[in-house]
Amino acid sequence: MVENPNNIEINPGDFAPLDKQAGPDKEKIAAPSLTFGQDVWRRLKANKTAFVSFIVLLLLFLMAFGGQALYHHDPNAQAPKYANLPPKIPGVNIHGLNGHITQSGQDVDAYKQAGASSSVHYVLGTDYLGRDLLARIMYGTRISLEIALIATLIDLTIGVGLGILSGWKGGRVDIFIQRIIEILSSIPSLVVMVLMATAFTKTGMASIIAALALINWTTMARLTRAQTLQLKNQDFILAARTLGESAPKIAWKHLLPNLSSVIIIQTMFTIPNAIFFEAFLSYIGIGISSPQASLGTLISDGQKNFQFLPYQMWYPAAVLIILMLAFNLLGDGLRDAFDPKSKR
Amino acid sequence: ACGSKSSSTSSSKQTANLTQNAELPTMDISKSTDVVSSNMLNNTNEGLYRIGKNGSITPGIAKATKVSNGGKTYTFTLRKNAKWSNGDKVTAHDFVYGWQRTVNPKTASQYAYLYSGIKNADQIVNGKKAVSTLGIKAEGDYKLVVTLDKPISYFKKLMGFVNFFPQNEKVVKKYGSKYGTTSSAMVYNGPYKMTGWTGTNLSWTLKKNNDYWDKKSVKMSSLKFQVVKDASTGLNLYNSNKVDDTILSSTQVKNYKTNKDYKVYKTASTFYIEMNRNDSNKTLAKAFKNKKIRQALSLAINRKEYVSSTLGDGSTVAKGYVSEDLAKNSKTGKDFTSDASVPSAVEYNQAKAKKLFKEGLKEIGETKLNIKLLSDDTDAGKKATEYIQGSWEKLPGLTVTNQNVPFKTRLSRSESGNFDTVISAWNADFTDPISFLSLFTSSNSYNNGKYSSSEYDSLINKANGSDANNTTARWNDMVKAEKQLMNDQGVIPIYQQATSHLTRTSLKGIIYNTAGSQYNYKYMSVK
Amino acid sequence: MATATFFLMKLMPGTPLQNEAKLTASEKASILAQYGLDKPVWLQYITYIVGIFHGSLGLSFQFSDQAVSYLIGSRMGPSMQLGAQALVVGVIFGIILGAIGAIKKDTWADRLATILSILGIAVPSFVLAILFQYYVGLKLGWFPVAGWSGFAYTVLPTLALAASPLAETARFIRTDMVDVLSSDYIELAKAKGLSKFGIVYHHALRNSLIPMVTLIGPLAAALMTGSMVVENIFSVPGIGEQFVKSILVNDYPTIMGVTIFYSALLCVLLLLTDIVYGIIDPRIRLSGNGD
Amino acid sequence: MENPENVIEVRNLEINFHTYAGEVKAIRDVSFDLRKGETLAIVGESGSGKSVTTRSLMGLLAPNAEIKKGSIMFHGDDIIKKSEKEMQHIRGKDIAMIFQDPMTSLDPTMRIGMQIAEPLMKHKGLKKKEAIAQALEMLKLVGITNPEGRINDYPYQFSGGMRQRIVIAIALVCYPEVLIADEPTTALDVTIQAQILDLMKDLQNRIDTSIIFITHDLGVVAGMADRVAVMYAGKIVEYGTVDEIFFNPQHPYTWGLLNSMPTLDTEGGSLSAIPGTPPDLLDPPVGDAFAARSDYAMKIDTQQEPPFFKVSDTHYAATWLLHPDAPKVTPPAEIVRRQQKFAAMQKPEAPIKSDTKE
Amino acid sequence: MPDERKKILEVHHLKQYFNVGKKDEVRAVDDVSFDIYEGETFGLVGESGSGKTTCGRAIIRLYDPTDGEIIFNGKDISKLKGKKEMHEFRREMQMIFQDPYASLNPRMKVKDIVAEGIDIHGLAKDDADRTKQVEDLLETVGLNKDHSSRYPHEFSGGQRQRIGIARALAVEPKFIIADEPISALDVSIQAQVVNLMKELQVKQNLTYLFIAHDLSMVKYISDRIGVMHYGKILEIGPADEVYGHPLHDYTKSLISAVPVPDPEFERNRKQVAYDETAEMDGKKRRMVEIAPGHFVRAAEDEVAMYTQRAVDAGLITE
Ligand SMILES: Nc1ncnc2c1ncn2[C@@H]1O[C@H](COP(=O)(O)OP(=O)(O)OP(=O)(O)O)[C@@H](O)[C@H]1O
Ligand SMILES: Nc1ncnc2c1ncn2[C@@H]1O[C@H](COP(=O)(O)OP(=O)(O)OP(=O)(O)O)[C@@H](O)[C@H]1O
Ligand SMILES: [Mg+2]
Ligand SMILES: [Mg+2]
Repeated sequence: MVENPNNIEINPGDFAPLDKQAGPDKEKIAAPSLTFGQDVWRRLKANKTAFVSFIVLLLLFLMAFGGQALYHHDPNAQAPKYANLPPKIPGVNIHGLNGHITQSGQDVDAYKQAGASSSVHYVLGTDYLGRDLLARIMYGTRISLEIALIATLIDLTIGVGLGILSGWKGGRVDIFIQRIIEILSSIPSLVVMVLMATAFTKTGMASIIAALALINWTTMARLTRAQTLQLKNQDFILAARTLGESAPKIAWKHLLPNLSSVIIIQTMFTIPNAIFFEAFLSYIGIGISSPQASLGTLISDGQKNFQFLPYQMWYPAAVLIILMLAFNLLGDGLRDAFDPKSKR
Repeated sequence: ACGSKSSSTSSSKQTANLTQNAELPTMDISKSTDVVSSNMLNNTNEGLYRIGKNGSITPGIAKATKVSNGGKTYTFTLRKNAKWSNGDKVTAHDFVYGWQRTVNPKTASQYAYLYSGIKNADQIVNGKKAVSTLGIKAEGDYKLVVTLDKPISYFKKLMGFVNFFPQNEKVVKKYGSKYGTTSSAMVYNGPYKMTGWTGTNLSWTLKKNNDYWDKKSVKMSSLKFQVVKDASTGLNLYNSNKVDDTILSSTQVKNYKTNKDYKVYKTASTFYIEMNRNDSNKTLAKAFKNKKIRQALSLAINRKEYVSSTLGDGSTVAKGYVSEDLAKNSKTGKDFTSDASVPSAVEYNQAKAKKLFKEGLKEIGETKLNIKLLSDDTDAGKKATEYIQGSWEKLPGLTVTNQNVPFKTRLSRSESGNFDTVISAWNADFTDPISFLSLFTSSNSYNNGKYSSSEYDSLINKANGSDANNTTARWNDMVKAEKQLMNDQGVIPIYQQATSHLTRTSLKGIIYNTAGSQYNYKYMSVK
Repeated sequence: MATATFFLMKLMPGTPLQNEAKLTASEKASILAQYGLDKPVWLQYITYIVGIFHGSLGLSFQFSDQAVSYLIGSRMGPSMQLGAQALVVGVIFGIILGAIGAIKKDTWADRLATILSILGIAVPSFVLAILFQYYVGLKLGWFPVAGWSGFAYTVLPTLALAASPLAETARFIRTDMVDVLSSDYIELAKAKGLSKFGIVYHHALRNSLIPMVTLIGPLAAALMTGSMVVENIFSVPGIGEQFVKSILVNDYPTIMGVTIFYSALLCVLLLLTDIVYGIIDPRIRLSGNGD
Repeated sequence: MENPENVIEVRNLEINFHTYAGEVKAIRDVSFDLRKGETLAIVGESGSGKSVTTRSLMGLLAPNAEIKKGSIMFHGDDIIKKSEKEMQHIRGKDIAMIFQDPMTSLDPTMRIGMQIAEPLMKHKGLKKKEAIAQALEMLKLVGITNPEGRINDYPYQFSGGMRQRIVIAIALVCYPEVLIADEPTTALDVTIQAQILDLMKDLQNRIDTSIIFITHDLGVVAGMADRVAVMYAGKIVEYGTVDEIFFNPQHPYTWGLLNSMPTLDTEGGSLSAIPGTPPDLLDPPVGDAFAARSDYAMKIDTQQEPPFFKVSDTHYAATWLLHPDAPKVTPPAEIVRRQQKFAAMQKPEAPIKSDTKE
Repeated sequence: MPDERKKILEVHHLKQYFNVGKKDEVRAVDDVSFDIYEGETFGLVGESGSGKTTCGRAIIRLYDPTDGEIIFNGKDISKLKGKKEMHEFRREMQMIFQDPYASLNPRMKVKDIVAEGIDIHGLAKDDADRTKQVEDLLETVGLNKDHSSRYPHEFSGGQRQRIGIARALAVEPKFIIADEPISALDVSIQAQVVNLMKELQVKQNLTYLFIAHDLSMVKYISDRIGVMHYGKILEIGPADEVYGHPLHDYTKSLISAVPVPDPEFERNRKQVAYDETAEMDGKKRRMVEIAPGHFVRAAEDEVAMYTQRAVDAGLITE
């Protein structure tokens, strides 16, 4: 607290009135201009777990959809002679990766046993028909992801559409849609899925996707409805209405962009959910049919031999678990990143 | 870790823990269709005979049997000391009642067709005649007369089949629709009686039946059963000494093949491929009528490799269409399959296959074939289609599409001829080759591929008719028929099913047969 | 609901014939008549719906002469016990894990709790069950490998089942509690000088736990899913295990019955949680309808 | 303690927040005292640092806050140096706080009796029963009608005004020496606001606490405060007794504030706004932070931070306008009017010329 | 005197109920009548929940009124038919919102927010024209064109409120409903917005319905004031009269509670209590013109009392 500021050096002219034009801008905004997307991206990058998950997912997608370009092995090529060979990576001599396996309590060289020449090696081993497990895992991941993505896309469309409709229209439309959702969600989702999958005489991607989509949209619809109800009375929506904007336009220009965070976050949870359910269906025997493979069928095939050929379950299971972890963690991260409360 | 707690292997106790891989759906003799219920019924009840080792006929309720009227009349004298577990005596009336109940259309027994050949049975099943007209009569309490429409050479064997067991009318009436739905709503006249089955649960016990006429032969005091559907669970249970027997899956087999507990139980069940000669796809119909193509398809399959590396559950390469260990030549003691062997029909020779396929294609004027391979969506079905697809596609000009559908869809599609090729399986109901062979007569409704050979038809006719009472001639008829079918490559046999078990070596005296009532625990003991 | 199931089932290639491969057409017909399957579909439907109101769900195809309602009744016990145990274990540990995550937000403890809880969702229950059975049951020999005769037998299946409710609860509690912890009344509680524990115990936990009640329904539904494989693997005579089997053998009266049973159960649970929620949340207890 | 009258002495407080965009210099060298029994009002624009200042007294800063410098002496102890445990003993007992929004500051799931009793149980070690009994007394004191009947009610059963009374009851239940009220009436209607303010004054008289009252409503300040501190951009720019601030303001920002509020007598057209927006504290301007918006800005304002110039023993202002070399300026008309009134009020004593310094 | 001017808006017996027929029926606006003259500012004050917002929204047809007439420019807009009429009406009447944070779509750029009305009503010839109009509008409200490509969250409250005003102005309305446009703003910023609104009123000949609960500001900006309580208007009159000589007890109480930035005044302030049960005695009440242009909601037997008050206050001479 300076009572007598004599120690401050004053220069002549200091007390001249300030030229307003040259002076500091009084409407200046100091922070850099960030779009919403940039802002989210920045906060996502700051969240290490979520960011790592994002990278992991990126890699998994690359592996699933582009892996074949690097690893030219037909996932369906059989070599029954080489059935159930454990992983063997040339030059690595760790049990589990050197082609050795414990059989009847003894460590044996499975490759030698199968009469494979020294040039034969499968990085992740083979399955019961001697198919390359790595190729199959890449292929299975792709199928799993395709199923999940398509199903999610469908329930995104249905869920968001009906959610907005329900929330925006209110009244009877709302009640009707809510009833449908209630009924659908009062049946355990797996049961519906099982019913759907069995009702289609031929099990396959289409029926699984249909079953997944039928079930999952309710969550999405509920979330978008709740959010729409909130947004509907927000001043900026009212403003658009007073300007004479039509309902579909409002939905498109105002609701959707503001719903996007909810939708994206929910998608991050729907996708792994779909993958998981697909795996589940495959496990109980009504999943994808051969020779197509999904992570679920691979795990379910693998678990039968878990005690003796643990790698057959571990590797696809690991991919599944990593996928699920990554999606969930990314979802969590995005939720934080989108959350206005966690601003800054 | 649990070794010390082992409850079963101690010899003093005479108990064992066994597993089944499916639920017990019923204890109703008329309604039993599956392996589990037939095993349980076979050990808790008894018919006129009991099937012993190697399908032999051992004494049951019948003390003496007289065959007359050219093999069309059987007169059974029943033992007087046979009792039901509720104290009632087992009488001829129980047989009459039981049989009539089974053929009665109201009962809707799914095995009533086995009665075919017994007088009026077919008409009764189809509701055309009264139940009372069935060719079975009780003459007093201990004499039973059965009349047949035509001689049935394997009739005595049938009598060991559970659907021909007697039923206690009093008990059936007492429980009404609940009869046979729990262990207590049932009465037993066999070596054991069942307790602890609620009708839907997954475990129960067979206890020694003290009312059994031959109870002195029964050593075991109790057999505990537990349903374990998952093979790994079963193995874990076995390894933790909780059970004394478990069914192994293929990888498990690989690891336990050398174990002293390892046992293979063959089943009279053959897996084979049928080719649709009436295919709606005319090209394929033509192709399947071409013997070279059929042979090529057969030769292209490396059955040995499939059975050992892919399937690996103890199943064996099919020797032919009729399964091994089903029937033996009564003179030479040789198996039917070796008498009727046609090695070329089940051999693997890729070069020859390619050559024949090429020739065959040329003969029908095609260069390419696109075949759909149908099977069910079970594990075995999937493995088989995947493997065969792989093998067949090595034939130049052949592409294969797999179709794995639910079991019942597969059945209806094969029946309606809606397939190109289908992997089928047939289980014998009783231990006689005819159980297999009658399938491929031209008129048989299960001849899905429409194999048609007048020679084959007449051989089967002879075996069922004129040669029915002549064991040797009948045998030769059947051998010839099998050879005919195989030489024509009418179907492509792949493998004979078997199940691999781990069974404690201390369990002795379990009698196993490949068909019919497979397990007989009457003489079982723990050492 | 029943309607939807019924017609879906009609699309399935299911008949009660176990031995279909060996029956002639007329034999089949007479057996189908036994099950009333010879009648037109609409008549079957009416019969079925009328039956439901009389508590009858028809006869099982797989178990001859066994009423589906009896089947469900006798299989209910183990499933309920497992479900309840798993729910209790899952919810309690989930709450602990979630609370730790929220309180220690953005620390290693939080991350660990998060990863653990997501693992509960990420690892399929069948994988978990197999691992438990093999390692804990067989290798360590701590608990019976499979079967159903006494409490010890319930431990492993309960744990395998509990993973998913644990995970869901933990995530729910964490998110909710983070919200609660940043609310004004927690600020006020801090300003009162309450200790961290006091704040969490007296204010945060209660406010997070109340909405937790609404999660019970979905959790129970998830448990039903899990029970199907877990019961199968551990040979537990429960409904879930039976359901899977029924699907595989196309026993559609049972499939329908179990579906209806599950749905009814879920409805009852949802209703119950609604009521309980009304009772324990003071905000809606008296006003009748919350805002 | 420089002055035994002072309950709290804040010296040279500097607080920064770490954010993605950099350091937010929220509090920049703030010093003030709180005397026993007085009400100190802190006014200022949104974001000027009022809340941060007071929260630092409670030791309740956000985790990303960093106290760069300074001390907060409470009875001779530096609060900044206290551990969390020690702070817990001070909070609610010696220093209590009321928050802005009565609708959300009560735990919705706890009976209000218990919420009031909590601090008693914590700080006075009372049994639940005794604490509830005292809580009941407190409820009476804050003017809840039928307190016996309402002590077991939940917050949602009360109106906003009632809730704020309950919040006040919670704050005062331990008879704290210092009560910090962060905009306690902003969310309330004027009529309710008047009631709450009366209540606070009344209670202050009875239990003799010092109050730090935060608001940006100058009307409320006029009614409540003994002394006023005006904050701008993380600094106190002027402080003095309530009369000095309202009738003899010296800082152009204070002028602007007073000038932009219509009063009963304001005639149409004479309302004048402060142009522009407050500076971003991420990058506080050099010199006088208000310069950019001030009509009286001088060159030095953009170069050097103005020190505090003494106006009277109780009145200081940080503006170069008070420098002896600075040109004399005429404040806006409204301010001139106020200053005239002030002069009239000071008549009996020797008039103090506002623009002189010692 | 006032009758010579043109009435731009007449509200007759407006009723706006929510959840009609249900247990939780809310009579947010219950039989409200008032007129607004062209070019004036009509202030609506009242405590929270008294129905001010609802009244404003019913007038701009965000709600469908339960009952009553709203005549705008001679047309009963509560009975507007067809898209076209509605579209036209939407240009003439606009709204400024209370919460500067909620009233701008956070996912849109400022230029698109401002141009929304231009786009809807097709007011721009081409893109360049649109840009120019937006920049002009921004300048009108004291922002510069650099701001047009930023997002709302980057602005301070006052700036956002000015963007909201620019948006409303874009369609060149005649009538603007301002629902507490300043109550979320800082005191110093409030003045900016109020000044801007006054300035625009003169320049563009706007009429305002100005809703607020801050009485001093309402008095400052309004020509006439209506005082609302429990969905009803209790008193209407010229701003100075209502403020200086309130006739209704509620108005008196309200005004006595307003804090004034004058310590001396505050020290002597006496708050007048209001007994709201007096309103609920079930008597039939209507708006009675006690003094010229000064209405009070009164029962027949209360008219004399109010007239006496007016006489005492010197509003009329007996
Ligand atoms: N946790 C935080 N992280 C970053 N910046 C913060 C944080 N808390 C406060 N600030 C910043 O510190 C400055 C002062 O905030 P403070 O809350 O004290 O303002 P205030 O005067 O109380 O405003 P109001 O009147 O709006 O309550 C603001 O610029 C604000 O953005
Ligand atoms: N959509 C609605 N449904 C039901 N009730 C409503 C609705 N909108 C408003 N209300 C109720 O109508 C009454 C009047 O509300 P309104 O928002 O008009 O008050 P206000 O005077 O604007 O208050 P404030 O000053 O708080 O903005 C309130 O009791 C409110 O709860
Ligand atoms: Mg603040
Ligand atoms: Mg309002």
